[in-house]
Amino acid sequence: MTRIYGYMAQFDRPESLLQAARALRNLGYTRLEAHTPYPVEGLAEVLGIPPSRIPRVMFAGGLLAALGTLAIQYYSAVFNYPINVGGRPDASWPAFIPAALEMALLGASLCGVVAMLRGSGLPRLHHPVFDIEGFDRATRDAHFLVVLSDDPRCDEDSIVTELRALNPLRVGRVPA
Amino acid sequence: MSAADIVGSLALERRMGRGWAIAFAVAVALTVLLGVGIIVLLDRGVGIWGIDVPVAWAFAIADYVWWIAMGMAGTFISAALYLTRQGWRTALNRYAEAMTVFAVSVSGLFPILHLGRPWFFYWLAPYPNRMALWPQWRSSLLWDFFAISAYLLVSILYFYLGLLPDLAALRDRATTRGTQLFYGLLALGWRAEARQWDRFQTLSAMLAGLAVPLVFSVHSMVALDFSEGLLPGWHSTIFPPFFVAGALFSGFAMALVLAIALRSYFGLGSVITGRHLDNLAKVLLATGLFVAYSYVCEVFFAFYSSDQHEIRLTLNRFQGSYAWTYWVTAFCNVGSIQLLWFPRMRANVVVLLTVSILVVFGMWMERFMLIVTSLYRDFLPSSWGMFYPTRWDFVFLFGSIGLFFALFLLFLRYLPMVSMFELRKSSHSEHRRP
Amino acid sequence: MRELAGDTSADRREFLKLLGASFALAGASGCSGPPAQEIVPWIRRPPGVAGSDPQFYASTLRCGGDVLGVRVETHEGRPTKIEGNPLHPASLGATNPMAQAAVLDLWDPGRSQGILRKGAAASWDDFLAEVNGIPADAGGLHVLSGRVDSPTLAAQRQRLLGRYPGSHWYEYESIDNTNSLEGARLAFGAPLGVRYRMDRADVIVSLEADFLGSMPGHVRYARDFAASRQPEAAGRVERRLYVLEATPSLTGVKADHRWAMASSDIGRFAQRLANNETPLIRELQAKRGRSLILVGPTQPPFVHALAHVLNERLGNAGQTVEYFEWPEGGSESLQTLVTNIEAGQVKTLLILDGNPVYTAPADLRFGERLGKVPVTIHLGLYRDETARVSTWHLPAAHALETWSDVRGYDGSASIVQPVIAPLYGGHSAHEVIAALLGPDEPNGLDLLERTWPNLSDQALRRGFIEGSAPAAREVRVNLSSIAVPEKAEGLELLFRPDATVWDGRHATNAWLQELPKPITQLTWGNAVIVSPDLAAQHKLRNGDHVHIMSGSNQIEAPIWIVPGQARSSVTVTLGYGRSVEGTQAMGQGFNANRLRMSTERWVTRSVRLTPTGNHSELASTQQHHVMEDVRTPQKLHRSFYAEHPKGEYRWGMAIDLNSCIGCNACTIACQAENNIPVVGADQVLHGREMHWLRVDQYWEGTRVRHQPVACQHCDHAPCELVCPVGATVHDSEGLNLQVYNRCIGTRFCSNNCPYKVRRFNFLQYSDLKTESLEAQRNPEVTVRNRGVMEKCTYCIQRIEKAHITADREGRRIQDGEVVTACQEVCPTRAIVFGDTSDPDSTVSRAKKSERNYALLEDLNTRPQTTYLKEVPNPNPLMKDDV
Amino acid sequence: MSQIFSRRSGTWVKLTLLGALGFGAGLVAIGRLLTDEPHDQDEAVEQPVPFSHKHHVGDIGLDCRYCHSGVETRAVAELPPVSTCMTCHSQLFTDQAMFAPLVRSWQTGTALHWQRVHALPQFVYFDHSIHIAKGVGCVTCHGRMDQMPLTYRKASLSMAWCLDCHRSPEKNLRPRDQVYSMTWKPEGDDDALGHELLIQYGIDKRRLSDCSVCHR
Repeated sequence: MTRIYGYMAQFDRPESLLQAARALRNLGYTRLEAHTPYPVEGLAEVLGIPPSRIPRVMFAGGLLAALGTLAIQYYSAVFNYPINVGGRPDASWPAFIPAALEMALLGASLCGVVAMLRGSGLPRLHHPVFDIEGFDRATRDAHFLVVLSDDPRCDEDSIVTELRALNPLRVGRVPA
Repeated sequence: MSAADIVGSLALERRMGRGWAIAFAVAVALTVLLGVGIIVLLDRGVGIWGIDVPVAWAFAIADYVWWIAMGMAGTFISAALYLTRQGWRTALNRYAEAMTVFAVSVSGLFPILHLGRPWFFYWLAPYPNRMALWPQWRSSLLWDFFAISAYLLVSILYFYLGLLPDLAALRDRATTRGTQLFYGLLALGWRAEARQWDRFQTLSAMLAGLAVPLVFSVHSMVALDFSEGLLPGWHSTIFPPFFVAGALFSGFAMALVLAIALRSYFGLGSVITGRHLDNLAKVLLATGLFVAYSYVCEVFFAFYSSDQHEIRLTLNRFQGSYAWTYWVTAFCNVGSIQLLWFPRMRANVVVLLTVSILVVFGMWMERFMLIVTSLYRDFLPSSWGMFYPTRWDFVFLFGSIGLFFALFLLFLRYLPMVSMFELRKSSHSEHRRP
Repeated sequence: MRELAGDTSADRREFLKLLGASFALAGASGCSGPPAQEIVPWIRRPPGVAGSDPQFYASTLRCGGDVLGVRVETHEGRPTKIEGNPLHPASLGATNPMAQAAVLDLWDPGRSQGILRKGAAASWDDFLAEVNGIPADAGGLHVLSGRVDSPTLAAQRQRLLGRYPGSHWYEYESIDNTNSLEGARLAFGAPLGVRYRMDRADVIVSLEADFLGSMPGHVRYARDFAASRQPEAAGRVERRLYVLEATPSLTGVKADHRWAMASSDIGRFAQRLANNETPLIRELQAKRGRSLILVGPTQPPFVHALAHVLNERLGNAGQTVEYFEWPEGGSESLQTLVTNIEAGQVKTLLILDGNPVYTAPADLRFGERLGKVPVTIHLGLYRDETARVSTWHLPAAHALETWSDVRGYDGSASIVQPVIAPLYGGHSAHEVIAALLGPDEPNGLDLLERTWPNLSDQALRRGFIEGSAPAAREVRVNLSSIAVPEKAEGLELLFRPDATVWDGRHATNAWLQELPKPITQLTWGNAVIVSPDLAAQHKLRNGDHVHIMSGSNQIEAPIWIVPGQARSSVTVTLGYGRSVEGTQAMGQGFNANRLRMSTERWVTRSVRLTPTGNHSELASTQQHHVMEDVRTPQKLHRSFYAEHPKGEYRWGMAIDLNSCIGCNACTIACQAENNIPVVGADQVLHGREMHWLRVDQYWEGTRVRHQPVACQHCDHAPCELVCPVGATVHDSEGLNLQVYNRCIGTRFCSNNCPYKVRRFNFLQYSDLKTESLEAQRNPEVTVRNRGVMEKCTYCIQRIEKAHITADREGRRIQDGEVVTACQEVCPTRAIVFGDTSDPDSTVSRAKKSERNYALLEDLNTRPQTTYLKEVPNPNPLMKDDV
Repeated sequence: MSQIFSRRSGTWVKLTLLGALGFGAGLVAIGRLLTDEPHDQDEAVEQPVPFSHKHHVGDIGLDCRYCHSGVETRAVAELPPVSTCMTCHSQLFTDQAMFAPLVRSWQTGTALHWQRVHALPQFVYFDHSIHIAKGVGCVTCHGRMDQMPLTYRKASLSMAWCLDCHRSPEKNLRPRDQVYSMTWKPEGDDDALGHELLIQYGIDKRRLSDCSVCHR
């Protein structure tokens, strides 16, 4: 018998998907995943997705970039090769700020993007959910709720009936 | 068929029509011209332009500032409007961001080609080298180098990130293997997961928050390229805000031009509505007034400073050999926009188009005026001189315009010109309303 | 002063075999990586040639009507730079633009490189065969030369006339001192030479005498003149200069009083002066024996005679003016030659180093008359107008390639010593004459020793023969009545030597072509100089074309408006409109000789001037010649920044505007020293000239204030701040450096330089292809390529040389040990350079003067170059118009 | 909907990106190669006559100045004229094949064309005499010439290399009488002697890293 990624139920509207998700959570399911054409408010909380660490990562990245740039400038202009430029001091702090600022913004953004991709498991070109029949509509008007098979509460026989109880459009199993 | 699907099929079926074909042909022709220009430039040197001593900067720098300025509006529109939760942003942000990316890329060409020895441009970057040398950190040109690089990267990321869900959507609707692979690779395997949506939204918010200060800082750096100099007319503390205002001004003008073009050509009246144009026009007026205010400030400061050189320069801008550039600038950037006070004018597409084209042109003229009038007469009368453009100056100006539109037309053809998922979201929430 | 090594040219000729290889690969550039370099050592090192170190040879050059003793710097046998010979009476270590440019003439690849017979290549032996065929007694041999100022050539002339009975020798100079000699003949009955003592003259009245710019001896005169007017000089007496002239000259614009007056009216003024009819005479009488009236060669003989009368009456004769016998006289005139040609007597005409077809007055129609001579032999540096119509053309050897001698303005003789073997197989006039005189006529040094039997090695090193100047003669004026012509109406047309190309002989020299001409600041061409009034009357702008009609002749030419030009005078300069293929002279300017009459060689009365409606842009390096309203407060703000640690020395420069006469010699000296490329007329029109040092001029009434401006080496340099790669930075000795190999060419530094002294290689200006130009360049200075900025470096190569020498010997650099090229060339010693951290150095003392100020001081750039204000000494009782 | 990409597609993408990266690096390397010196460091240079410093300096013990006569007084140390070689080689080994070019040059008076081993770009001005005068040994830059059968370049001659010594010359200073020694080693703490000599020679360290010292 083939390994199972999970069991999906398709809904027509985000509201009904939201209700279904809530119901499953009440039933004690923890490993849920939803696929919707556009973000649905509150869904993340219902599914118990931990809040993102992206902001912290970006702050760290920005700070690091800024300090790094300042360090390079200070080292090169004061220690490594101090040169008299227009009679200005070697450590011309005000002149060092702009580059540092720009690099801070760049660093933050880069870290943010990386964090976002890592946090949302991208890039990943091949994924079981793509095998779901009609999944291509997930980016248009279809709303899918998936109970992952590794959910401790998940049980081969009962899950399908429990999903049916949420009166979705369809119910199906998703091979891994 | 929903608005989103219309946009989607535009990208997928690619029936762009004859108008697009002609425009693209023209754009490509101009791009080729630019290519020829670049080859000749590298072969013979920047001397093919009209620049000289004292006017060692002219067209190329004006072009550069002009383009980077237009590159400001896109990010600003989508970021600022996003932060202020402006619903009408949806219709604009995608093509505006595209405009940004292409404008910045084009502008990036000029500072490099403008060098006497372009092949050494990388000396501006700090990297370990066998000369044991470093960049000179006190030069505003260096700050600008960092600013442009940062801004180009961030705006590309910002643009691409916003595209992800739509790329996935196109992937899912694609019928041929080729398009599936193309969009599939770009979509990175986006599954529209709740988790992905959550991370996606957090990052969008964060980037939007960064983009606004970035826009301001980047164009302030551009302004410092001039105001770090001690030339009368350049050495002025109001340059950064003045330049930022000018950037948004020309940016919004360009956005308006494109909006009107897309709307009428692709029949997107339902997406880019009259309300959008009206709002854009209001912003245009607002930024325009700020620019006008800075013009006044410049003159005021010149006389208030009682600095001989500043006063002479200001009078010279009014009456000197290049006075006409000043008055053309004033007419385009201050005069023409006064029409926008009247709702009826804002509702009139022809008027809007004319005004915004005038502004786009006027802002180029402003940069030319600022650069040349300050240079051609500085301190010692003995070294005063004139600037006369050569045909190559125009080749690079129009060539760059061609390159920009070539890129933009390709974008229209292969990518959704309006954010599809946001359209869906908003249409859904509209359904919910009684 | 560095020793002048004297040795014979034989060793250097030996060396030249190796020349080609040693720099065959020099100057390769671009990103394709350096090529493999070769070292080509000697077979045997010739005596006196000291490897890589530069060597200096004393020689003498004829340039711009003057004769200057020079010191030729050679690197590995290649002459690269010319400096004045400090021991030489006419130069005292200074030079003029033409002397500076001579080294470029030497290496000019456009020089004639082979003997031609009827345009076909021939050999020296062919030529010998030809001249041996000349019958000794037929009297058909005629020689036309320039002014014979070489005792050796004069001696050869005598021998030639002896060997060929009935032969004739003619002299023609387009720009000569015939009028002055004739004036002397009028006054004293003998054609005497005149020399002046500027150092003794308190009051000078110059009647169109440009003794600072173009008169023979002008370099020496300028030195004495400036020295005597030093405001700081001890025991100084009030000096004053009055100038009357039609067209502004360097002397005129420097005068305390300058009166613009038609050239043909000056004679009558001289007469009124002689008749005590002008207030001026009182001041002259007050300064009895210490005043001086001098007259330019462009004035007719009677004016010279009147001046002699006045000078004698004022007791100046023997004091401020001396008369002496000119030994080398005795040739016939060009007119005589023409009559002889018409008479069909001339069978063979030998033209020695001249270009009469171009320079001869129009009415002589010399070109076509030459056709009537069966055999014409032309000796010249170029295949010029004359060469092309001659049967024979022999490439001449350059002055730096020949042995000869020459008399200076004061009659003293100096040695012309070769510093390199003839590059293009040229021959000197002496050698050609020797060929005619037969085998027993010596050549080279032997020939000289025949003229100067006990010529010492010392004299060779010194470069001139002491005590060879003719003694001043006691003379008394015996003057019958003088016929003063009536005042003529209408416009007069004046012919003047060009400030840079002279009578056209320097027109092939790119440096001189691109050197801005004083007063007009024009390059690469000449123009019709008109007064603002005349221009206004005809509604003419600079560059508008006019027809000038004189008798039946007419030319079309662009005009240039010059303040201080006499209203009824129109001036054209000679030397342009040349046609010498493959040289810089081609197609520049117009030929003024086409209007010149043998009877009126300096001024033509009643010419007509009519606008043609055409226009052409003239390449002037300065558009604005007035200070406008630029009056900035001269105050220094306190600096926010801590002083940077100072090095052992602190280099600085002071330029005395009181001494500067605006001759532009510094500009071209800098060009020669620092391998500065020429860019050509169209690039100059674009404002892209490369001169590191320019001489600005601002008109004040009819006078000009000169201001040499090069990099000011600011302590707080605006250029340095804005360079993103640190290509222009400071060194610990206060120099503002330009590191070419680091420059990427943003040009922000140029924009940000308030003095606009930075120059950018917009295109590939340095000629890396022509090998001979490669050989001319100063090996101590980097050759800049396309895309990099450059500027004055205070001749850092000379500073470094001194530094290394001093450091090697473990001592400090002495004051005056470092001499910049501009300082060395300056005839008036207006430029001083040195260590400003040493309070006793010359430059520090100069900067202590209360005349000292910094340019645009209020910008707080803190320049190391400062200026000493000019203080003219106008007569309170005089107005500026007669 | 079926999978567009196989399970392994991720790997393929990674490989492609890696390849692109490698390609870029390759281009840079090629560019670097193009702008490189004609002769590599530590690579013996082909000469018209296979001159051996090892033999002349190491075995015979000739002084450097015997041939390089300019080194104490001039910028360039100079190659000797052929006549110098002939002081010995008019007698010694004249018959050997490898001397043919030398003998020919001497007889016919045609110059020998040696390949430059230490080539500097035209914008760099190096002066031997000052380095000798300030006690920088030959070995410091040229290496053990007495052990070089064929001459090659020991130093990279990169600006960084020059600066390394110009910033702290004391590391490479020696007593004047030891400048030409191939074997001299400072006994004990070398820096101490270096600083001592620095003062003794009156070296102004401030200006040693000024651009103007080498570039004009």
